[in-house]
Amino acid sequence: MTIVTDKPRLSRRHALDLLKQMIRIRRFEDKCAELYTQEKIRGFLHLYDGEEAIAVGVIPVLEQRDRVVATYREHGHALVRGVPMTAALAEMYGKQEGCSRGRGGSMHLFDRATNFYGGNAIVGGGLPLAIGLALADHMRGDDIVTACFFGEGAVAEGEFHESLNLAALWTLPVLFVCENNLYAMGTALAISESETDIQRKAACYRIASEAVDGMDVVAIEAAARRAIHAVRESGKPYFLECRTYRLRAHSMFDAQLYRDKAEVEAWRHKEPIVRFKGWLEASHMIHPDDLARIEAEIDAEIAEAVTFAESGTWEPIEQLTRFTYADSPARDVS
Amino acid sequence: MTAPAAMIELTYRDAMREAIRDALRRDKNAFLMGEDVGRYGGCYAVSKGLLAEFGPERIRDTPLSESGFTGAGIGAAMAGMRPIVELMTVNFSLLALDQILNTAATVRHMSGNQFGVPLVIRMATGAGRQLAAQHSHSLEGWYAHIPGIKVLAPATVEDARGMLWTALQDPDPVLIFENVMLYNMSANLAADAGAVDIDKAAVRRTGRDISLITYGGSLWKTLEAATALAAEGIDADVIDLRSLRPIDDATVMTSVRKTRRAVIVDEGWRSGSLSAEICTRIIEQAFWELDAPIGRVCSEEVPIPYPRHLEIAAIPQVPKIVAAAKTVLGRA
Amino acid sequence: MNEADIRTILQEELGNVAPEMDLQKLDSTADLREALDIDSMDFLNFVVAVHHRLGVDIPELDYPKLITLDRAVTYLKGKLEVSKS
Amino acid sequence: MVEFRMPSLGADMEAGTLVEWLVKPGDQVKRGDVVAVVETQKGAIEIEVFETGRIEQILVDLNSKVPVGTPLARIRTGLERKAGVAVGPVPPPPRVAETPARALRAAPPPSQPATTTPAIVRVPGAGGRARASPAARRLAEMHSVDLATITGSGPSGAIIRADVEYRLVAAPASVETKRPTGLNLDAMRAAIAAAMARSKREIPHYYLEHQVDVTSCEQWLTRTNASRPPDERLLMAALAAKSVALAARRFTLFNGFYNDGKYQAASAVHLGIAIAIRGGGLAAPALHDVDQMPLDELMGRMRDLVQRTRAGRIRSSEMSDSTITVSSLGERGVEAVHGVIYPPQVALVGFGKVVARPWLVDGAIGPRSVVTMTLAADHRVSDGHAGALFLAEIGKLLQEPEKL
Repeated sequence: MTIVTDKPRLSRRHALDLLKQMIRIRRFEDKCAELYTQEKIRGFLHLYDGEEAIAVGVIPVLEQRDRVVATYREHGHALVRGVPMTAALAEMYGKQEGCSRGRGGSMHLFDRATNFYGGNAIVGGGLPLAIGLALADHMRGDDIVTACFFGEGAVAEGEFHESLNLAALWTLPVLFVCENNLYAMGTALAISESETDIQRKAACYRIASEAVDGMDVVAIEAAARRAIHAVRESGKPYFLECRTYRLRAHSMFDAQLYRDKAEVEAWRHKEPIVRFKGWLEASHMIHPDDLARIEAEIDAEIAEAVTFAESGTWEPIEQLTRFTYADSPARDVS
Repeated sequence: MTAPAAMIELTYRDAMREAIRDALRRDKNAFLMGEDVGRYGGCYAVSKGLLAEFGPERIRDTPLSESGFTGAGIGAAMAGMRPIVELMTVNFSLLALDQILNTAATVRHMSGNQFGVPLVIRMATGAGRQLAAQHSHSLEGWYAHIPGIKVLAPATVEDARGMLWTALQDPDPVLIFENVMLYNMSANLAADAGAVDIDKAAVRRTGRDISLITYGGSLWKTLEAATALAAEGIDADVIDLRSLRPIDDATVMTSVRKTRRAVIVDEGWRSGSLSAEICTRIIEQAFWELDAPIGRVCSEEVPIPYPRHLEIAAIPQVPKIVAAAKTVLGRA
Repeated sequence: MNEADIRTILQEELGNVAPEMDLQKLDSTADLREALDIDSMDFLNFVVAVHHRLGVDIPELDYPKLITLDRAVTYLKGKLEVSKS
Repeated sequence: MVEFRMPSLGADMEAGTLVEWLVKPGDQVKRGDVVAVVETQKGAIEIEVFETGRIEQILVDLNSKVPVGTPLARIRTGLERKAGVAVGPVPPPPRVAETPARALRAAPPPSQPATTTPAIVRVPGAGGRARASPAARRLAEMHSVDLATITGSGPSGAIIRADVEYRLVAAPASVETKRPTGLNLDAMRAAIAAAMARSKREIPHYYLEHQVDVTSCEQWLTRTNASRPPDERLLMAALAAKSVALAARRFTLFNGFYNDGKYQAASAVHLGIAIAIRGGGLAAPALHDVDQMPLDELMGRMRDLVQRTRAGRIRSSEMSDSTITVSSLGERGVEAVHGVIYPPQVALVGFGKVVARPWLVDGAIGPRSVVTMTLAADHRVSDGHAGALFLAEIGKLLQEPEKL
């Protein structure tokens, strides 16, 4: 745990909030796994266990007007950004009360109110989108930062290189956040990238970059403050590589043949909640009843979300073609 | 009776340039983005001179990153801009197909109507310049297959001038296909000609004996064929689809019900083509009025060859259209 | 659709219903049932055919208005005008 | 007590084989513990438990393949479920069988229009032009048949090839000569003569007569036809035919064949319909299983039969297998017809014309529509008493037309 001295503001209240945000994501993902085994959630489900520190460290530093683009592993980002847990879970049930009307599911959470431009199921697909959002703000001279989250797997896509180049070439206010969890589904980083020090790739496009210990929420937050400040001031893109690890399988139906259990066990002791809680206890900033209170509040919120999703309704078949176009009528199943 | 507007002569290329200039003047959120649109003046010289008038921010040259800058166009549109992305030709649009299909066409429906993409993408299409297989595709039919976007094929100077502004007002993505053989075509146009509709087909010639249904670059060959047929006493209706998605079924069926015979001219390859879709719609909606099987004139199912005589043999031509019409009329 | 057209259609349909008879000699004022030896089954088939050919509805109450060729033509001409206006 | 079930790990996972238990009865477990390993098509996957408590009982032994949802063990939780809410089953979507996506391929839900294939637009032929299929048109052209003279039996009244074929069979010669050469009346006359002679020679006929009040039939017909287009309207002849068929099913002595000195009751009721052909000629083609035929269908078939018989287009198969025949002289005939049985049948029911008669109803005289029904039957097979009951049954059936 690197204690960054220039961090005056780690008050007890702020520390507990960081811890609560991370536990909130962990327990929500846990409930999603349970609901998946009971066939309440279908399709693909990609959980964020072990990477919570990144979303919790970066997203709160953004302003309300800023924009967020994420991937299919976006439950944590959505929750921290402010998408209601009720709407997110209802979306995974496929209910029309979901944040995307039940039409997107776990991989496609969208929320206009919080400028959350979705999960995207195409690896690397979100990067050009983020470039465009930032291009609009750049052309209008608006003081808005677009944060674009992606995994190290996206680095192998052409769109990654095209997007970094455009961002640098056109001076676009984009914060690239690479969540390097060492595995692109079943392909370890070492067997997919010639240069595995991901943040060095940004240098080819003259983009400022740094790598951060993705398991240290305090370090992430500090880096995020620096990065976002730099982007806002310079209007230039910034590249943050957060080195983390994925504790659960890539998705629910994955025998994890590509890594061994000992490696996963080793990371369980270094994951962000265990580390931050341990550090808080060592520095007497947390009392046992704090934890109990936090967990009780989170469990209540999860219970409310489950009830909301359970009682949600199916979108009528007559609405099938609606919103294919802006003005397509409701009843037009041709 | 006010005096008729002064007529000017301009080429299809000039008309499209005027459309872009007009759009950028009227809407500050509008801007053009694509490979070589700025300093080079546009691969087909459509945007020549615009850089000087509007500057590099709004006439934006891009790296050769079709997926990147098309995605950027989508993002900018979602954030309130009105981008015109030029993909140079349909051949290079294949690299941007994922952004067009999986984001542009899909996001409104998938996001439960929270985000729309008011974007226009222009690209050249078609063969005829001996550019060989990789640079001579006609893939309008692929894009016309996708719900969530609209697809246009301006065949006349008037449409080249008028479709862009209407497309830019559309809250959903609109693709405009410009056949490479049309850029040099010139015609008279009212000096104050402006926006036109983008969802109706046009009857370019009226006749009772047979309906010749086509779009884009093939329109002029079809009209020439109709003239040749007239000389042999065969009077043809010529339908210019103008919009390939949605297709204006009403105008097509009205014509077919009148003539009872149809030939469709489509530069795409026959299998699974736009002409196949139109054939099926005629059978579904006007079967009882047909007096003969529907004819089709499409490109031969081969990669378009380089040598001129083979390229001519590969794509629809006037004699083929005339022959197809006579076969349908039982007078081959 | 003028009177002559209606008359030819009626004669053709009567030909279908009573193929054995020779319609050229049919007296247009005679009671069809007598002249062509038509029973209720034939008459219904005749009404069905006229209904399809001219697209007009012929309620049972109007059957007496079709008893002779002339009256049938006048009746149907009136019906067609009504449905067109 | 809570059941730990085989979890679903993917939409395409139907079952799993339990290859290893990592706990045993009595072990304490908490939410998130890995308690077993399941073999799937993707390899061995560790299974976690979402309950906290003590393993009470293992329900499935190793290496048994069990479907998703099968209880694997029982866990005694003891305390109220901490985190979870009693997660009731999600009520299945009203119309969506499985996940919404798959449902689209399932049968369209009832509330949706039956099919989504675009209905072929029924546009009346433009400009009065007959609507005919290409096949019909080509055949008509080959034989210079005027399509306008044919009523189509295809979809929405369109003329199909079969319609043209019928027309050709009926009048292959040019249209002017109205005499259907397909119908050789002289030959027909000879055949009738032979049949009638044989009938009179061999069959000891007895005759019965019965007057029936058919006013309720007339009123029911008027009411029913008022709201129907011509091609769905019904006639008295249909009611008569159906009532005879229903009665014939019960009175088996009148529905069968007499051959080689013995009677064989028929298992079905194929009703012969006697149709007079103008200019002399008679045919009595059969309609099969009239006793089970709905009235509307019976009427349609009778109309078709009359038209085809008149045009000489009767298939030989339709001529030979009637089990009983009904003969009606129609409106302009006489009150009663005493017919001659068609061998090898054993009965013929006749209907005279409907006439208005003074009639005693509930003690008061009033005008009623009456028809005289007659029975000609084969005395070798049945007697007058049975014949009377048979006729009475028909009369009774005709009092409740709506039940026919």
